[in-house]
Order: sequence, then structure tokens, then C-alpha cells
Amino acid sequence: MTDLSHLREDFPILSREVNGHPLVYLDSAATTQKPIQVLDAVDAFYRTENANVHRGAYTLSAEATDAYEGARAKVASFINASSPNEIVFSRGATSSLNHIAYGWGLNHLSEGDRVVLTVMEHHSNVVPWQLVARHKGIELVYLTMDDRYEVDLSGLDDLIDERVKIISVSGMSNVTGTLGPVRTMVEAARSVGALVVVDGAQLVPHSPTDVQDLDADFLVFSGHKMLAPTGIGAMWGKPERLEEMEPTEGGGEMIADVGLYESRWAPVPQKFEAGTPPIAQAVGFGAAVDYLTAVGMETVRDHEQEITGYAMKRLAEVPDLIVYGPSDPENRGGAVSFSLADIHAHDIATILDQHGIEVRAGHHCAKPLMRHLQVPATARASFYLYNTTDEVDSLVDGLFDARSLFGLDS
Amino acid sequence: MTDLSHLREDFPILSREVNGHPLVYLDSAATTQKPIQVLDAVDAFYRTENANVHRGAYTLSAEATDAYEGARAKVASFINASSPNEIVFSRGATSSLNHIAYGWGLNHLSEGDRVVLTVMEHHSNVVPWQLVARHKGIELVYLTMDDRYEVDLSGLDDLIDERVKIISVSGMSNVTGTLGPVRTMVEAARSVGALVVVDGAQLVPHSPTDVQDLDADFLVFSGHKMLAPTGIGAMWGKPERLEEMEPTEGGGEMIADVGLYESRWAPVPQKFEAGTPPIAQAVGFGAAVDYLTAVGMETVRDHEQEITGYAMKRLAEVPDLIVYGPSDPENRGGAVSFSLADIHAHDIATILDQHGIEVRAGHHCAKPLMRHLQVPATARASFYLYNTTDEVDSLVDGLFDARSLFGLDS
Amino acid sequence: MSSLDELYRQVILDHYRNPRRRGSLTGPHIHAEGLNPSCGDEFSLDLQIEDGVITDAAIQGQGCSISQASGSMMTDVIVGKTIDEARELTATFKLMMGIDVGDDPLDPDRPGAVLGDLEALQGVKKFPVRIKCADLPWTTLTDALDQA
Amino acid sequence: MSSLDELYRQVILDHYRNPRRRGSLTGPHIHAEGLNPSCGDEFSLDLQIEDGVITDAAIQGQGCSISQASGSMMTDVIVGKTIDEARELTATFKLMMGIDVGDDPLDPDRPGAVLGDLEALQGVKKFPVRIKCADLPWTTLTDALDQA
Ligand SMILES: Cc1ncc(COP(=O)(O)O)c(C=O)c1O
Ligand SMILES: Cc1ncc(COP(=O)(O)O)c(C=O)c1O
Repeated sequence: MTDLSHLREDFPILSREVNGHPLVYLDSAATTQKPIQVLDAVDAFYRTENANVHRGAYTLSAEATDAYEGARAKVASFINASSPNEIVFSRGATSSLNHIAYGWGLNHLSEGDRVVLTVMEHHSNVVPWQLVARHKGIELVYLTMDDRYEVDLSGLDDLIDERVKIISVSGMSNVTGTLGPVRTMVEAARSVGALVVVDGAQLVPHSPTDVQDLDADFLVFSGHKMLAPTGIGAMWGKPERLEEMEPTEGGGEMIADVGLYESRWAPVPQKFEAGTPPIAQAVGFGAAVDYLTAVGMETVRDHEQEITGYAMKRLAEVPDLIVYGPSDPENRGGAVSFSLADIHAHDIATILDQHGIEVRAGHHCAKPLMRHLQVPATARASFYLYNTTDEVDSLVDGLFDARSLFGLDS
Repeated sequence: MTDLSHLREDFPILSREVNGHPLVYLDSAATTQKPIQVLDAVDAFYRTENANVHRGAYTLSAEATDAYEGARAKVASFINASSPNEIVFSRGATSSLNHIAYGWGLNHLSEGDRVVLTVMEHHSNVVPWQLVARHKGIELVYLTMDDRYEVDLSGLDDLIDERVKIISVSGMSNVTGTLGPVRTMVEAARSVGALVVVDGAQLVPHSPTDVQDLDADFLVFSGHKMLAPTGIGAMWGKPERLEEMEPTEGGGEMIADVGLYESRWAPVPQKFEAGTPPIAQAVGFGAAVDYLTAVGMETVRDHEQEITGYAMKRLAEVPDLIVYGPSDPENRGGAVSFSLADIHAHDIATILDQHGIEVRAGHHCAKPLMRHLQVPATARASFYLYNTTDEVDSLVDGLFDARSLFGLDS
Repeated sequence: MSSLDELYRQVILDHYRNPRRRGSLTGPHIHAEGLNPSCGDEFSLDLQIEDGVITDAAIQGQGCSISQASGSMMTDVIVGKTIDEARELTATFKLMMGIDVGDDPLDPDRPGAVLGDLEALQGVKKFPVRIKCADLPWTTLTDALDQA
Repeated sequence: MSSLDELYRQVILDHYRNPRRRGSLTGPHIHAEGLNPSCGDEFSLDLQIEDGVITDAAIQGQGCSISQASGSMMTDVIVGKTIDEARELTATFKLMMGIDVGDDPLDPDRPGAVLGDLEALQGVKKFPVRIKCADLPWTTLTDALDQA
């Protein structure tokens, strides 16, 4: 078993108590905790180099710009992009997906064009396309999920024709942990010249990602789900896609020239970064990918596979517990959704919370998937590098307590 | 003279040196420095309460939500909004203006409608309207500036007719310090039922702001220009305007329900906050307005008037120096743009930087105004509560050095 | 008793598992729906009102034990009451839960506002994030009564 | 000499105030424009090229002393040179400024790459944010030569 428990002391919050018990944080799919290395980087930036970027001829502004652009380079190399210019900083995965839907979709899609999604998508990869559909009369088409919780590819060949312009798919489901069939999608898309967008919000934080190998057109992810501050995320795009994409926000920094009635855009990536960007948050993002690189993303993935495997085994001991998701840890991520007898997910979360165990309950911003699974809500435990098998044991103990509170025998 | 020099010790960066001289930071119009109170609030949030907001049934998530919503309430009361729900958090003024242009403009404007702007607007209040104009065939109409650097209102009556749907004006110019004629605009707009948007990026940080008194429809501002972290800003809107506005970003948090092809929106303000928001940055924003409130916004304004008055007096001693902006400190903000003989603004900034003095040089994201003033660039010193008259003296000394480096006699 | 035991009292689990008046009305009726977007709980209510008196009620929905039990217990007490009495009950319930009822709260002790089983929901007060679960049926009731 | 004195040498101020070959060409010529979006400096260049030799040049633009002087000095050295020699000069200048010129940098000492007055711009190296000012005319020159 990869033992990463020594990393826990880097995370100040992990030593706090919740309801009289040590915090057991099992909600990293929603947002992760932050190591001191990230907090210190942000703090040091404000204490020594804070200034606005790009527009200043003075020392402080040059230092701030170097810090900001240095972070872009770090994030680029974290996903093996060929150039920092392929990284556009954004507020997060949601705002990146909206950028793509509006900036590319609104300008290149027209009536009758199709966007292919899957039923496991997060709302952030559904609603932007619905908004574009309102303006452009495009059609959304969904791939469904089979009973092994894999995206059902049986109808793919029939589905893919020249009407399909974009395939947008999650790299890893935040509910079932299912790995998205990105490779298959990329091949299918190439045959009709469609674009592939990968929602990497759950993929990039949890496994080694190489965009050159992935060969999609766009990849989006959020900093806060990978040890970085809130308020920062990224969109990676192939250079030619970024070139053909229109800006979606207008303002300072993104222009080459502004006239009263017309303007010209700055080169990529500035074209997409209107206004003062989240400077300190980018610096924190850089520190976060440094941290993850030092641990090693292979190690992160191994650790999560082990802990997920252990969790699946222990959860199987709880009567009436159903896990929604693939059973083989090799074949899934560390988001484990489940139901327990007739105890509502919300009640499970409340009971676990009294034990200091923080899990999410609800639709996980994936209502289409909930409808597909025919459950109104699930409870979800999700793991990251700082979680331990002891915490899994606490989870299981808490679930037995839930059973007894609801009068079910153990 | 209001002496606020005791506040300087709250700002760690102010004790650093630049090029061997104590830092003299005169670029607060671009971004402000941060007091330890704000840094500590952000840090404490990450160390003790960090979790995603709104979607969690557990203690940590409830605490994070309280912190985030508490910040909303603080920002609301800072501008005397009638309810926290009138505040939508955004990435900053630029993103707020884009929200309005897209969310309101794209859905309520049509061919032939007019948007009235002024030549002093920041690119962030120009380009979003140009982008909407591309889609909707609306017309942009500009008010010009008179030779006292005031917005020229002489043609206003002729300009305002039922074609005018929006008047969007800066509350305070980031170049000339000119106060925008917001009241006159509001009256003019009312007569034809047009909306008034106020770009408060320079107004809200520097003078007491009361949205009920202002009576505009929207007000936008950036946190980082008022002691808060980067990556956070706000849009205030009248409740009825926020209701009639469509969301511009789709994703998690902003929905009531998501179907495969259609969705329903959450109530205001969540409707406009798709995805994980800048949570810790909002908490920092709350701490920043607490700090400003403790100092007192009247005091902030008084201090800046005094220091601006002192700067105008001292700058008048430098031969061949032209200030672009109103001369009466009562009637302007603390952004002071100038040119000096034939020395380019960039050269001025470099020379001052060698003295540790950080001023901005360039077009200040206001190219239409630069063209109006017929200057390619200006140097700009801008003040905030932590600046002192001693720093103004250093600035003037530096300008004399610039003269001598360029072979001009002193 | 631990706060969890107080929260999940037998009577609550009983209403959760065997909700009263589940279904919909067929005759003329008022319909209202409530949603708690943050957790996804749903509650829908049919009311038959004759001469200002609630003569029948039916509920549907899904959600946690607290919201569903609260709804079930609510129908138990409102059927047979006048609209005004139902509003009094609502205010009484909300006051018990510590929810702000605005400028004109009712006297919780006045006759007619007897909560009965609903008092079992008092344990929810210790779980602030769950209060809106307990309140969902009552907000929906207010919507329905506003249509009457 | 302070670094500021080294930056603002007399010859630089002289070229800034009295730029050589300011204007535009009327006969057949190549035209290229450069912009430094971060500071707003603009530079435009007309080149007359006959039989692979730059026979005339004219510049316009506005910006700081460094970008304008660099442009003025550049025209002084490129007129009369072949396209290849102008490219060598460009590489030599960029290397002097510490700018990465890619895989195949030229030997800065080879004959033909004599910078003359341009060496006065060495002082810019101490001011990293100003290097792109000095470089703007040369990037524009490369654009122009690429059209030839
Ligand atoms: C799969 C997936 N996509 C997108 C998102 C949206 O990310 P964010 O809220 O950071 O914008 C999430 C986060 O919940 C996610 O899990
Ligand atoms: C008047 C004005 N409006 C808008 C902005 C844009 O603000 P931000 O860059 O924080 O989005 C600025 C900041 O430069 C400004 O001065």
C-alpha cells in the first residue's frame, strides 16, 4: 500500500475536529484541501510581489507578471502541453466550458448541428450547450450508460455522422467514478472532423494527464479540485482551435486595439483573459501542480486506486448498501457513490457528520445521471492523496450507526 | 491633514525595497495592496473552514457557506444594498460588465437600439458592448469630454430618445480621475425608460457609495482594487433587473433543475453564479470591506482628496508637466495622469522605478480616451489610503531626475 | 439522548416510512410544489378546500426523512382546519423551528395551534442545515393557501 | 555611471529626438507594422529592396525613447545591406540583447554584423521589461524581410 500519510501534516485543516471527532474529509471531488505550500505561495505573492500584470513598466509589475506567466508554464507542463500559450486561465472548469460553448460553439455551430454528450455529464458540461442551443438551434444527443456503469458505446457508430460537430465528455464521472471513453471519442470524432472537449475536472487532479497523448481539442479543469485556491482553473486548447475561437468576454488585456466601434484582439491566450485575471490564485495553482508533481501523479493514482479498492471491499460488508459505479478500481476514479437501505442520502450525510465524517449527499450536479440511475440522490465519499484506510474504516462504522439509528439490524 | 500613516504597517509589502529604495506604490488604480487582515481571513478560511458551498449537508460545508454568504451580506451593506441577494459575485468589474452586456443586453436589445457610453470609458465598458453589437446590430453612441476634462453633457438632451436602452458610464475615470455624471444620466435615462449601468471599479473603492441613493440599475466593481484578493468582484443590480436578466454561464449551482434538453434556473443571485465560486476570495472581500468600513469611507475620500490636492500643487512645480484631468480635488478622484516634456511615459516609469516609485505608463485600457486627449500614452500616479505626502515628494524628485536624464534643465 | 437520537425519533421514521395521505386528489383542488434546490428534496401538495376549510390533502415527493416526515405530519394536522388555522399552524411550526416569520408572528400558545406529533421535529433545530428540510412542506403549504 | 545613465545615452536620446528616415516610401516597397500591446508602442517600416539589397527604408511610429531610437538606428545600418546581411544584423542585435534567437544563432563576431551606434542599446539589458521595446523594430524588420 502506498503510504502517503506523512503528507497529512502539510494540510492544516486535517488536524481540526468536527462535532467532537477528528475531521475525516471525504469530499475532495467537490473541492480539495490546501497544503501549506500553496497557502504560503499565495501569501508570499501578496506580501512581496503583488501588482497588476502585463500593463506595467515597473519592477513590481514585472515580478507579478513573471509569477503569473510562470504559473501558466507550470500548469502547461503538468499536462504536457507543447506551449504555455495553450493554457487559458479561467475561474474553473465551469467557466472554461462556457468559454468553449460560447466562444467556439456560438460562432461555429448552426441549426441542425449536433453536440454529443453523455448522461453522466456534470451540469457544467450540459447547461452551457443548452444555452448555445437556444441561440443556434443545435441538437444535443446523449450517449447512455450500461449496467456496468460504463458509457454505452454500442450505438456510437450509428450516431457519428457529419452533423456531429462536437463531442464533449467527462474524463471521469464525479458520481460513479467512471472513466470517460476519451480515446474512442477522439477516434470517432476524427472520422467526421468533429471536435472533442474533455471535462477533466475529475481526471486531471487524480491521474497523470498528457494532452499530446490524449489528442483531444480542448481539456478543462479546476484548480480548487487539485490543491489550488478557489477562483482559478484552466482551459487547454490546441493552438488552431484557440485561434479560431472568438473571445467571449471583452475588456482590458484582451485587446490589441480598441476603437469606438471596433476592436482587434490580442494574441492567444490573452485574447481570452479579459480584465484583471486571478493573479494570486494562478500563483497558487502553480504551487499546487509543483506539489502534485513532487508527490508524483502516478503515486497519486496508485494511492487512490488502493484506497478505492479498500473502500469497495469494506462497503460490501454493509448490508443493503449499493455502490453506483464500476467495481474494478483499475477502471474507475475515487468518487464512490452509494445508497444504504431506505436511508436518504441526506440523512446519511447528517449522521456521518456527527462522527466528523464529511461526505456529500444529493444530485452532485448530475441530475441527468440521477434520473438514469433512478435515484433521487446518493451519498458520495471521494478520496485524495491525504486520505487513509483508517478513514474508510470510520466511514463504515458511521454507516453501521446509520443503520441502527434507522432501526435496521447490523 | 488626515494622517493615516499608521495604517501602513497593516500592509506587509509596503516595507519592501525596490531597486534599493523603499517601495513607493502609486498604482492603486490598477490594483491595491492587501492588509494582513485580509490575508489572514483568506488563510484562516483555508486552514479551518474550506469546503465547497451550498451543496453540502455537513458541518464544514455549512461553515464555508456561512462564510461565503456572510461576505455577500458585508459587500451588500458596504454599498447600502437593500438585500444581500442584490449582490452577484464575479471575477471582477470586467466580468460583471460582460454579464450585464450578455445577460441583459443580448436578451433585451435589438437592431437599432442604442447604448450610450462616454469617451472616458475603460475598455471593459466598451468591448462587451461592441461584442453584443456584433450579434444584435445595436448602435453605440459616445458622449465626449470637454476641455475641463468633464463629460460633455451639452448634447445629452438631443441624444436621449426612445432608441436609447442603456447608458453605461464610469463612476470615476481611471485616467483623468473625472467623476462620471451619474445623477444626470439616471435622470436622463428615466425619461425614456433606459437602464443605467455604473462602472464603479474606481468609484466604490475610493468614496462612500450608496446604491439606493445612486438609483442606477447596475453597479459593478472589483475586489482587488479595494484591498481584497484578486479573482473576486461584484455586480449589484436592482432586483427587477436581476430577475429579467438571463444567466450567461451555465453549470452547477445556478440551476433549479437540469433535464437533458432544458433546464430551470435557481433564484437570484445563484442564477448568475455557475460552478464553484471564488469562495476564499469572497471571504477576503468581506474582510476588505470590514477594513475599509473601520477606517471609514469618508476618511478614505478625505485623505485622497488631500493627497491629490497636494500632488497637483507639487506637480505644478515641474516644468513642462501637463496633468490630464480636472484641477479641483473636490471634483475628481485620485488617479493623476500626466505627461512631461517630450519624455515618453514609459521612460518616466522606468526612471521612477529606479527610485522605487511604481507608476503606470501606457493607455490605461482607455484607448478611446487617449485618442480624444491626442496622447499615445500617459504616466499615471494613483493614490489610496496608505499613501503619504512624502511619497508625493519622492515622485516629484524622481520627475526632476527624469528631466535631467533627458537633458532638460531643472 | 444523543442529538442524532433526538433527530431520528421513532415517530419521524414512522411517518417517513409510512407517509400519510400519499398520492394526489382527483376532484377540484389546489396544487403547489416545493423544491429545495440545494439538496434536491421535492414536495408536492394537493388541497381540497370547501367554504374556507381544508377538507382533504394529498402529498407526493421525495427527499430525506425530515422533509418527508414533516410533510406527512403536516397533512395530519391541517385537514379539518380553516385556512386561517392552517396559517396559524404554519407560523407556530416555524417559530418552533426558530425560523423568522416576519413582522407579525402569532402567539404560539393560542388555541388551535397544537402541533402534536410535529413537536418531534424539535430535534432538527440542533442541525441548522436540516431546518429547511423540515420547512419545505410548510413553504409549499403557504404557496397553496395563497392560491385559495 | 548609473544604470539609468547607461540606458539613456546621448546617442539614444539623439535618435529619439531626431529619428533618421522618418516618413514613408512612395515607390514600390514592402510594408510591415509592429505593435507592443502591453505598452502600446507602435512601429511601422517601409523597405525598398532591389536585387536582394535594401536600397531605402522609412519608419513611422510612436513610443518610448528605446523603441524609437532602436528603429532609427536600425535604418542607419540596414540600408545598403543584403537581405541575408540584414538577417544577420537582426540575429546579432538580438543576441546582444539576450533574446533567444532559436536553434541556429549566428556567430556574433563574423564580419558584416557590426552594430555601430546600436551598441549603445546594451544598457537596456539591465531593464528586462524594456528589452521588448528595443526589439520591436527588429521584429517588424523580420516581418518585412519575410515578405521579400
Ligand atoms: C466532472 C465535473 N465537471 C465540472 C465540474 C465543475 O467544476 P467547477 O465547479 O470547479 O467549475 C465539476 C465539479 O463539481 C465536476 O466534478
Ligand atoms: C474604470 C475601470 N473600469 C473597469 C476596470 C476593470 O477592472 P478589472 O480589471 O478588475 O476587471 C478598471 C480597472 O482597470 C477600471 O479602472
